[in-house]
Amino acid sequence: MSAHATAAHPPLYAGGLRSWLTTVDHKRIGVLYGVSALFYFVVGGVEALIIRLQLASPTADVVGADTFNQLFTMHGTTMVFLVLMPLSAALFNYMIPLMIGARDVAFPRLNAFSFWTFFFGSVLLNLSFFVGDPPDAGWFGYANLTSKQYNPGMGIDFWLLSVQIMGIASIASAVNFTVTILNMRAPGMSLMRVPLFVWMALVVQVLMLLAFPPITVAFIFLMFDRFFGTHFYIPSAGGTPILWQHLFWIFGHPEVYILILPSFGVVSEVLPTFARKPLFGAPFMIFSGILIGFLGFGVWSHHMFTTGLGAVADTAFSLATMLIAIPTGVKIFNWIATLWGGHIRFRTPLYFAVGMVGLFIIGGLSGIMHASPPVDIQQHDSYFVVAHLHYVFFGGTVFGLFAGIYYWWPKVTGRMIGEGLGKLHFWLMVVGMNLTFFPMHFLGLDGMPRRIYTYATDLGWERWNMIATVGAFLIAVSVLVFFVNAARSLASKTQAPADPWDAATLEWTVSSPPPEYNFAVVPTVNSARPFWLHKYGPTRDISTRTKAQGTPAQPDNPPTRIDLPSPSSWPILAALGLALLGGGALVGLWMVLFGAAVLVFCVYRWAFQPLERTGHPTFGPAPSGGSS
Amino acid sequence: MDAHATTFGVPSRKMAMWVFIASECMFFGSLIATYLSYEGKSLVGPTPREILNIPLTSVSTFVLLMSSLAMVLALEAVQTGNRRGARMWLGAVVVLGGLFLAGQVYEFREFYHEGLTLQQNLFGATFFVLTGFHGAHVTVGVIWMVTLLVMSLRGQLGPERSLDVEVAGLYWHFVDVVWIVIFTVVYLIQ
Amino acid sequence: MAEHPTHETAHAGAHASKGTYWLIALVLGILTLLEVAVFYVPLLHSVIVPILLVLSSAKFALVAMFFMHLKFDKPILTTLFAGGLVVATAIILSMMLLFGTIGPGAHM
Amino acid sequence: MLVSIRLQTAEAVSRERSTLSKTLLAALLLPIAGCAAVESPDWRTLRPVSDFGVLVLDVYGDLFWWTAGIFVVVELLLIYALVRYRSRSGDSEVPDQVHGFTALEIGWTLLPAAILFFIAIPTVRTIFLLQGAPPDRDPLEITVIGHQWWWEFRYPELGIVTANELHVPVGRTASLTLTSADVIHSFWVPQIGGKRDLNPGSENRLWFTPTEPGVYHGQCAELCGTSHANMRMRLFVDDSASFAQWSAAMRATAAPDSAGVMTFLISGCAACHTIAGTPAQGKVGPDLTSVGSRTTLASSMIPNTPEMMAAWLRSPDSVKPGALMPDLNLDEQRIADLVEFLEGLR
Ligand code: HEA
Ligand code: HEA
Ligand code: HEC
Ligand code: CUA
Ligand SMILES: [Cu+2]
Repeated sequence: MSAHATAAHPPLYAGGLRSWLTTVDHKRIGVLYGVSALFYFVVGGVEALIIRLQLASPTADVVGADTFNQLFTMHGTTMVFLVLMPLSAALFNYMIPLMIGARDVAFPRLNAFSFWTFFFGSVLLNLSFFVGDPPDAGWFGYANLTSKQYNPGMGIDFWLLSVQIMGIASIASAVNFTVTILNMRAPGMSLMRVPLFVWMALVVQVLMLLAFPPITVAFIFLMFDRFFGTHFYIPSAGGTPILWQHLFWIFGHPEVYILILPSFGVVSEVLPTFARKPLFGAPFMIFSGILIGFLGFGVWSHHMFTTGLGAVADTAFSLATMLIAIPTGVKIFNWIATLWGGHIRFRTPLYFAVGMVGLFIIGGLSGIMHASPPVDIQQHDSYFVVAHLHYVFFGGTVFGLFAGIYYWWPKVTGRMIGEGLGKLHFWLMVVGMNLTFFPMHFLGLDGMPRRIYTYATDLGWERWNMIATVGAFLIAVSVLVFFVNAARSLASKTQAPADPWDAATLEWTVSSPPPEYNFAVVPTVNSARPFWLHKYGPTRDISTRTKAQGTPAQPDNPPTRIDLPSPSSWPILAALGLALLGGGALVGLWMVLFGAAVLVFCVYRWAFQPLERTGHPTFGPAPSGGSS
Repeated sequence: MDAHATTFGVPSRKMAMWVFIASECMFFGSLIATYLSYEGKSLVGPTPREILNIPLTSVSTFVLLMSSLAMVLALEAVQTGNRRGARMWLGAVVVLGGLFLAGQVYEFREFYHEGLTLQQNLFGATFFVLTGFHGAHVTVGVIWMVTLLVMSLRGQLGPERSLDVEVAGLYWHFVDVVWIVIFTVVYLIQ
Repeated sequence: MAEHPTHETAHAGAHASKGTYWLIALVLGILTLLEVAVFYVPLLHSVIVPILLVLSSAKFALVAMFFMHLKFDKPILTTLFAGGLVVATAIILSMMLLFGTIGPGAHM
Repeated sequence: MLVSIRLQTAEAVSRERSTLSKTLLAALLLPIAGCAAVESPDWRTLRPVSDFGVLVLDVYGDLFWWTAGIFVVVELLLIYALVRYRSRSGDSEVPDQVHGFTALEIGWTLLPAAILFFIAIPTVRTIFLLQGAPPDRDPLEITVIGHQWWWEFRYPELGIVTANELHVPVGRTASLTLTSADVIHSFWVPQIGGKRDLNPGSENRLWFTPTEPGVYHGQCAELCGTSHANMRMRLFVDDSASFAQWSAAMRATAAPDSAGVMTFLISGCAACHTIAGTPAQGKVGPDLTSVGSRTTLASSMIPNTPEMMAAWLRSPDSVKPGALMPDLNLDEQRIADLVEFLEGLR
């Protein structure tokens, strides 16, 4: 059937560079996000490897003190903003419209704008390497180390401007996806029928909407301090660097849930599919996700237990933090219950999903230790925190997102991906990551602070550091295995079926890869597992009391003409204008003004460009009459 | 695709504006939180009490409130196809918004002459950044309104485009609402 | 498509009449006058904060409900707005507590 | 067509004889095995030498056992489910479509809540203990000032100012007032207990009563710039007699040899350093009044030997990257004189 389909409509990814630059198709934008994120994963990973080489022994002299500070700052910033966020965005972009039965997102061109803004922001950040002055104050850049007085170079400016620009991209994309999820669902898809992945995505969008403005404000203050001589964070003029800590963590803690919830969502799709059961207690899963997001705004000062906020504040934030264990526990237990009684098929996506659950628990439990201020004042800013954050980021997010990558790989590429290499990837990664990050708990308990480029020889820290370094290279090997696997899959000729895992949700009712218009016929939904219901009937699905027969696979050809949004150059140009405006602050006022002019011009052109290519035929010869 | 009715029966652009406004609440919330956290912590003067000009700001507050009235009336006019009304009220929004901005420019200049600058003290920094970003929002709003006005003058703003005006209006009213808060918190509660 | 200007059911009846708008504007003006008045009456200075908060909340609510049509529009919009507003308010209050602007040790 | 795909997947499953679960078990036990391999870990934070550290360790102990217990139970449940419910060969049946079980779910909402209760109680109690008044009514007051990248210690009641090596008597509560001269630093001696930040523009407090004489490693824990890694310190817990001796020696500095003082002054050192009883009253660098009596130099980077001292004076930056003491381009003779002079300051 698929061979048929490819002949019938133009292949999804055909077209030259220009078609990628001007695309407004959510699927292609998803691919763009994914490729950028994987690229930066290697960049951030190589930075980490250099860090590990330097720390492998107390006498190592791979990089100097300043370079080391730049490396972990860039590593942290890269992994958070250039890897995990865009990787989640990749899955959101590609899958959400498919999973809710929509033909695209609510604002396709805004979507393209978000991607390019992110992309130019990420380029700006890494340009700092080329001018030889990367930021060096850590990924949370505590004031007043970032002030002109203590950090006169341009590194901090690169950092604050680029993260600021990427923040705008995140807010734009969050507006877009909030509206898409709320407002673009297929008929019959009530909120309680929305797949868990999409639900978690919705919570993430709301968190982004509410968490990015505070850090924007924090950056604005920093910018004013550095460029215009204000004293927001300068103690000698009555300001306090602690203001930065608050504003940063008001953003920063929700941010870590922004990074974990997509992975929770993936796991909640993968486990049911491979256990061949519905997700256990889906409503509980939804509410616990919302609760995690909501509570996430009330715990920020748990990063500041050594700051000296006083016993009352410490108590309040400690208790609030502990509460988060409850909804998170619900998730863990419901996942186990989903597996319970299933017929579990051990395919690569399941490996990664199970790995995520097993490893995230470790990170979550060390988080609970941090939540207790008396304990945390020992662990804070030590390698114990580094262990915690990598168990939740790597064990939690990276494993979860890899589960998603393997799970949806056939859908996105139209090719199956090797099981053997996939499992090898998994095992190398599990062993490598435990070898790397578990010993860091020991180092932290032994008093090793984080962010040190060297340590004295008589402290006894070299053994565990060496082991961690070996582990890091094992992770690198596992990543290489993944790339080999991916390349082999892309080179292979066998077409993946539309529904390789016998799954339950709408994205599997369309061909692999999906046609440009996603759904030939807008589906009607009457269950949380519409496709499953169609395949196995209502008797097996006790949640559905209707007699309806679910949502069938899509026909190959649309019965009617479908209008799609036309490609446009204005989003990418507007994003370029925005980047010039922001980055221009490093060059001169004229550059800022030029960027602003480009931005305004493009926004006007964009606003007055008709959205749809009228009467674009989806069949037959490729479209030629698109405007732009 | 065009036939695709939205799930909530709300046009997506309108919902998007509300979502954006929710985000803006946090933006201004953070600025206001900082202003209040630093209140009274300046090491040197001028202080708010010495410098804030209540009569002037009361007038510009009133101006901004009335611009909101003009805004709903403009929307009303567009929806009912009343072209003349649309032009008149959109024009009024532009004029009132411009007046507000002029008031702010005047105020900033006065303060500057009285020694309150961004760099002078924490009050100056927090005050100018908070009200300045509000002013920037008003400026964007005025530009948007001018655009609508031009469209209207060119006869492109029929009832079928009333959503354009409604969304712009939401933005405008929100900026007004933020000013209500700033006026109270910064100017009246000192 | 959503970016397409639609004029279907969405805002049929989703607003008040012109007269109401004028009335609301009048009330807003009066409330502003009251606020300024309160500011200048020394007698009220001990209770100025609560009074002003009530008055400005009233203004806020009037604009949101009538000019922004929340009163007549779909509840989802109110929910979205309220979400941002509630979190923002909570953050403002917590910051004021943490910095000692209000609460024990306040020097206001 | 659909049916055939379904069959295909079922076949694939039946062919699969996964070893995931078994190996997973091994992998998850790896960390535990790792712990066990280190016979009775003697990591610094687990070997406190102060009342403060013991209070902290008590809570850590509570938390460790709770979380270890949760870890084992939950991971075992996970592994059990994987092993028990793996799909078997030839199985093409669809399992029972269980959607949930509310009572159970409420149960595992309440259970963690109950556990948290037991974690929260010692936590809150200890927060207030640690941040309350010091147990000793007459603690030894010490002011700690962080500098990029060294520590200044002042004993107001004893009239002592020193750097990088903190002396406290065993058994007497030390009450620290912490602040910073430039950026944020964080005071941390792992065996004493938790850290506390040194914030510019405000003061923090930290008290502890050392219980065991000895020398303990400490280090700045908040990123503070280039040589953050090198901002170390040594904490000397002295028995009462040697503390008395030390503080007496620190106060009774003999008048320094005047030729040495001259060299010191003409070399430009006085712009930054203080030597009590001389015109050198600089405040930028460490007080050198008794520098000869320190065991280490440059915040515990190098041992205090004449050779190392000379190396430091020759090029501070190559001993400590970014050091804020400039290279004064001294000739070897000058350096030798200065070393001799400084080492004599006791
Ligand atoms: C994906 C990201 C992510 C996630 C999900 C979490 C989750 C949690 N984090 Fe973590 N955290 C980070 C990323 C994350 N964190 C990062 C990056 C830092 C460091 C930043 C920096 O300094 O650079 C950090 C730092 C950090 C600190 C500050 C440490 C310090 O610097 O001193 C604290 C303190 O409370 C903390 C706590 C928690 C808690 C309580 C959770 C909870 O959400 C965990 C809840 C989960 C569980 C508890 C496990 C499952 C539950 C059960 C099996 C039920 C039963 C359990 C109990 C009854 C306990 N984290
Ligand atoms: C968000 C996700 C994330 C991820 C995935 C990682 C992944 C890794 N991290 Fe990172 N890390 C952070 C987030 C993350 N980290 C953050 C936020 C900080 C705090 C920063 C700060 O203090 O400001 C931090 C800090 C941090 C430190 C502490 C630095 C310090 O305090 O001094 C260390 C030290 O070992 C470390 C190591 C690693 C390693 C070895 C990996 C590995 O898992 C990386 C694996 C990936 C690869 C190895 C890429 C694969 C490469 C190839 C396939 C190419 C092979 C090519 C060659 C070998 C040339 N990280
Ligand atoms: C511009 C300021 C400056 C000048 C001039 C200067 N120093 Fe220093 N000195 C410092 C600073 C700052 C440190 C702390 C460096 C560190 O540990 O990071 C220091 C540290 C030292 C130390 C180590 C102290 C300890 O307790 O570890 C010695 C010894 C010393 N200086 C001697 C000298 C001599 C001798 C001269 C003159 C030839 C001199 N200094 C000139 C700033 C200065
Ligand atoms: Cu001082 Cu780090
Ligand atoms: Cu946190």
